[in-house]
Amino acid sequence: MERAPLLSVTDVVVDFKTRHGNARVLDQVSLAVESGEILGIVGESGCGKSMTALSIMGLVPDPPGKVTSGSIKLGDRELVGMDQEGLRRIRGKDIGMIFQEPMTSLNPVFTVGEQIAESLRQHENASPKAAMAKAVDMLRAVEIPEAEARAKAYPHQLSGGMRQRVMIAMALACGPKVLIADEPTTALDATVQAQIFDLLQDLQQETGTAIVLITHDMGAIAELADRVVVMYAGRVVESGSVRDVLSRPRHPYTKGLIACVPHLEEEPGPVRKELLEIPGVVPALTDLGAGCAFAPRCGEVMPKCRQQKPVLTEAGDTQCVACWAVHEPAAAS
Amino acid sequence: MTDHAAPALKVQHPLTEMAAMFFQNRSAVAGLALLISILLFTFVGPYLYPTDPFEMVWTPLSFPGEEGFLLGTDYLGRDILAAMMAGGQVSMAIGLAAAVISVVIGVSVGAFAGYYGGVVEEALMRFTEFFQVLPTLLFSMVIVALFGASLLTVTLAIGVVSWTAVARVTRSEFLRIRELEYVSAARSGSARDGYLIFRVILPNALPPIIVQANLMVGSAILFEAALSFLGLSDPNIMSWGQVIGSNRPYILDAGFAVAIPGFAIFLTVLAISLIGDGLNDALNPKLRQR
Amino acid sequence: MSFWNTIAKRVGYGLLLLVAVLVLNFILISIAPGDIADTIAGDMGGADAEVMEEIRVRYGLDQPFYVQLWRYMSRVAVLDLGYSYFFNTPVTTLILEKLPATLLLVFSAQILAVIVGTFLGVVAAKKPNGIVSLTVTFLSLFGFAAPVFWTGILLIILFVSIFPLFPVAGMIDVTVEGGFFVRALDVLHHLILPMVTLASIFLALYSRLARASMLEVLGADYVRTARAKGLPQRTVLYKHALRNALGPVVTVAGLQFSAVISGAVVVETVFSWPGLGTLALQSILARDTPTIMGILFFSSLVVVVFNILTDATLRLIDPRIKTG
Amino acid sequence: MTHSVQAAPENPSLVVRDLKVHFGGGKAVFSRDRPVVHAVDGVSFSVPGGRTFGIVGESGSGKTTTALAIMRLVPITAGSVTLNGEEISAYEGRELRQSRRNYQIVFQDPYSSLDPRKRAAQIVREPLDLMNIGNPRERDERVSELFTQVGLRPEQKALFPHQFSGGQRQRLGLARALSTRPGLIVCDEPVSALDVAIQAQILNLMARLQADLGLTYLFISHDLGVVQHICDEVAVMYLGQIVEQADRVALFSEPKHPYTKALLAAVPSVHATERDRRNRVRLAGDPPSPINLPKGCRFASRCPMAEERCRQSSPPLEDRGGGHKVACFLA
Repeated sequence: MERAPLLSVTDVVVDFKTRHGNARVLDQVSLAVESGEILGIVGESGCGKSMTALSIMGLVPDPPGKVTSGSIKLGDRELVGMDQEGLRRIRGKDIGMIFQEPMTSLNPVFTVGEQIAESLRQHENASPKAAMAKAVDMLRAVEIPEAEARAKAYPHQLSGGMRQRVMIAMALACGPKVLIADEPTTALDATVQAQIFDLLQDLQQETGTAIVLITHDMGAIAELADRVVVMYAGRVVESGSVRDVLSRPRHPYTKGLIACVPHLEEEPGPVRKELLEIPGVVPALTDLGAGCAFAPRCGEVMPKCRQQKPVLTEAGDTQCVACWAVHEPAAAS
Repeated sequence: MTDHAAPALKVQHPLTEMAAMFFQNRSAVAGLALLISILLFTFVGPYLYPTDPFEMVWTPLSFPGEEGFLLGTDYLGRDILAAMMAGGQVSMAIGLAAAVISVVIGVSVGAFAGYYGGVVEEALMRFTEFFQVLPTLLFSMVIVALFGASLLTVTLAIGVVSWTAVARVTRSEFLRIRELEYVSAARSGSARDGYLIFRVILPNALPPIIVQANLMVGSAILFEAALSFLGLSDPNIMSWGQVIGSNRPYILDAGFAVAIPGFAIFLTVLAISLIGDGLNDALNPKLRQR
Repeated sequence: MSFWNTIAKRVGYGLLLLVAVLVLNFILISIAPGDIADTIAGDMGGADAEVMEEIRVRYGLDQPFYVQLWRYMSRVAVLDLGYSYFFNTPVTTLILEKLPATLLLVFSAQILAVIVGTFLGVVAAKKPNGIVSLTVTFLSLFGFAAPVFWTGILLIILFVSIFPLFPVAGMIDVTVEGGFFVRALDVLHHLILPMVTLASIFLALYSRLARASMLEVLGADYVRTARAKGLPQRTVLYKHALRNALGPVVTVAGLQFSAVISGAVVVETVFSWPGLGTLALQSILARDTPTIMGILFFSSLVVVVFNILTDATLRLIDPRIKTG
Repeated sequence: MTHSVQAAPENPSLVVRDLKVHFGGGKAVFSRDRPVVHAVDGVSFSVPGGRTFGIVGESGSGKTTTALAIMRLVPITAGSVTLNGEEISAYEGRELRQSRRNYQIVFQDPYSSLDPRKRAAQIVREPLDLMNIGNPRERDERVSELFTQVGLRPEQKALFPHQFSGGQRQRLGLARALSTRPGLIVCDEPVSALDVAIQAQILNLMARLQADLGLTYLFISHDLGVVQHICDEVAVMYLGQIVEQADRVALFSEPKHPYTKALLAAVPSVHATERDRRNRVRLAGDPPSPINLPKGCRFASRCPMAEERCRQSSPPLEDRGGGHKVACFLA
């Protein structure tokens, strides 16, 4: 390892108390974000990808949730166990975040200009006037037409795409080192999604802000991310460069995730193929057994998979995989 | 094709689940126990303690405990304990009947407004707003004053002025549920309006209506008490409010004659609202999923 | 649609509601057993049929229903609500004399309940399982279950026999002399107990509502956004959350005005507060129909006015509300 | 296993002619006159029996309203819908209710589309009870048969919807739709709310059912990948109108309308890691509202190629050979 990454998450465990017992929503999650890169986190609903983001932000709802163990470092500052005041200074200043639902993520009773300016007043001690001027600049930066006028608009007067641009402007206002984008386009139409992706990529190139892109869409990962982390049932099952993971997925779950989606082809054949299925459903996080959480749905399952959790281990230049079938193929026979 | 993660095959009716939730709630169970005790006191009590509540039995306004009169006597020397039993029957009967009236009116108005929308909704909601503008107690005082203070007019007067809250709740539930896809699914399964209103939407709209109806019983009891307190009830019928109203001039000498029936009302309504809170939690799907 | 346009529309609509109240008044009088002639005859100690007929002609009772209704409405349009034989005064004069006392009581109790209730609700929502939260829950149960006259009477017993701090009856002390300020203080002194009694019911309702509304808002996405921006807890709570949580409280408070007036009738009776409620009870016991109907009309008018004010407040709180 | 596309029968099963659905309008007594929303504005197409016809579009395109209008779940303003020669858009009351056995719908949201107070078997049986099809014993048998067909276990019949997972609920929705043996199933985004792994299960099930039962599907979706996978013919809608329609091979390999091109280009693809994203057609802005429609081509305001005539008059949907229809002056 040449130098410490910008943001590193190491062996983070998050537990939630539920009526049905303890749910381990994150289990030994580790990942690193280098400055200037786009890291994708992909998985189905409930796999823990959003919870990873919240734990980085120090926003895991407590109670019922709790970061049980592990370490999250921004540069050399340890975020796990940091007091609320310290975390507050980092949130919005060093780490910005945008969310899935632009419709509900903006406060309906304040103008969008005010909501952006507020951050600047908070973190940079800007005067109200200077903050508002910077807010209008930010609206321009995210390519909102008539920024002056739009700054005075309330969220309900803007379209979904515009609101997501406002969220981006807000998150980037204080020049954060990392931007976490949690399913930023899931609620938007395809053409608007493309606009937002272009915008994120442009801004990333201009400012050098690292982006953590959380999504369920492998296509989005392919188009935007440099590296990808695949999560299943609260654990990282595979990680590596996007090119390697997409062209040579090693974990059976990653393979399934890529193959079960009907990808848009430019030259579709005249024959309709049957899609590959991952049988069954995601297990409840309250009763994960001792073995690999994917074992009940896995086509390559071995006896060992049901007894012991596989550890994330290097498998190729950039790839790491947590799968016994990859690390100990001999055991299969 | 098989499904590996089959859910537990325990067939639990939603109602059973709700009952379980309700009985896990300690304050709700306490409320239920309290209400049952009060019902036993008022309806079974008179058989164990057969004293005529209208008969003068001892010196007026004697303190509780004197001469074996556990709760003392009122300004006419009548036994307050007997009055509490007899009065409770009337208070609760009026409360229940008035609540039924207001729920029937409120659910009908709200359901039709919410289901049909458009002009029907507009007309019904204007009608509801009209009743919201009339100060409820004043309006029922007027009705009682004009048509006489019989048990029937008092009950009707309370029922007729208090249905608007039920109508609002019912309408907003109908507006929400009628947009859900299972209603469209039933319609494309060739259901008629009546089936959709009564068999599809109403059962799903019931939880908040039940909670509201439960509160209606409590507020109807309070309402009757207020009318009686003001002297607008049938003097020949004993009710808790009536005991308070008739003893009011003597509060400074014999506060107990007012405090005791007031406390009875308080306990009853408290029991009802504890049950209401429990029902609310048990019927609220958001809480149940946790 | 602009703010003022909408308000103007609400006012127009309020007038329509008041006309409807008048029609209802009139219908009630018409279908109730007995008429003015009977009442007057009763006051005179009985009259023969001829005199009764004369009275009926004099008061237009022999006219068809719609003519009577029209006459009634056109008189009300110039604020002529008839003449009270019981008080020997025009009804409008009678009501206007008593109205300020009731308005003072209703408005101060409502304001007290909304402010204290919201405050308690917010504090309770900060710690949903804390001691304040428990108190709010307890208060709201007590406030709903305790009959308002019982609360009032308990307070009277308390303040007469144990802590004689506040006067328990009336609105002014005739022995107090002095300028406007001194007399105003005297009224406030008298106001405290009735106001607190009346506010107690609604305080319970609003604190519970504010707590629930705050808890819901605190789970909203935009509150998460505010936290993600690194705003301090108090900004998140009192700026982002409270402003949104106020909406439901103000809405319900607006709907409660007719209930507050109803409560005021009882409270005025308990504390001998010289307002519309006391007047209403007197006129009902005396079967003074013109006064009763006048009070019903005026109190509806007050509710309509307060509803419009509530509507305006809501619009200022939440920019999303466009049309009624 | 693969399903080859079946040969189209002679007669089209579903024929939609100049369908219009306008909402709002009219006068409200105390509030302002509501503006007219042109949700669906002159849509025509036909679907051969046993085939799948897809409609794609973004929010506000009118694709779902088209589906609901065909299902007679929203009032039709103008136009006709004919199913196997019966003009179902002309039916009312009893006739309409009886005709419903021939066309059924599967909804998007597996949570709100099942009545939470009814048991699974009751939900599937409901259309049979309401339309009085068969005697009670036959209905029970039919329910058992349907459970097997959609891959649910018989002992699950007594469960309530909340006891099923999202994918299983969608299977229940399919069973309900199939209960009256309809020829046409309207599928309104049936897999959009499901996780990708479950999507594949449901799509495969739908394909199998179509092959076994000869069903005709009208498939509504915003997901071009899914549409390409399952549909034989596809129409692209924009602001209430069809802008392009062709068989699946032609539409995806040779899109002609600028909107279709932009829509295809907007989909992020795993196959395009090296593709230069900058050279693709990008649309600016959001679709205009269906309330104040422009007088010319509805797409003109966002179209990178728009000319003066596009803003003046509206291009008709014309056949450009081989059934490939486009509504554009410039294509």
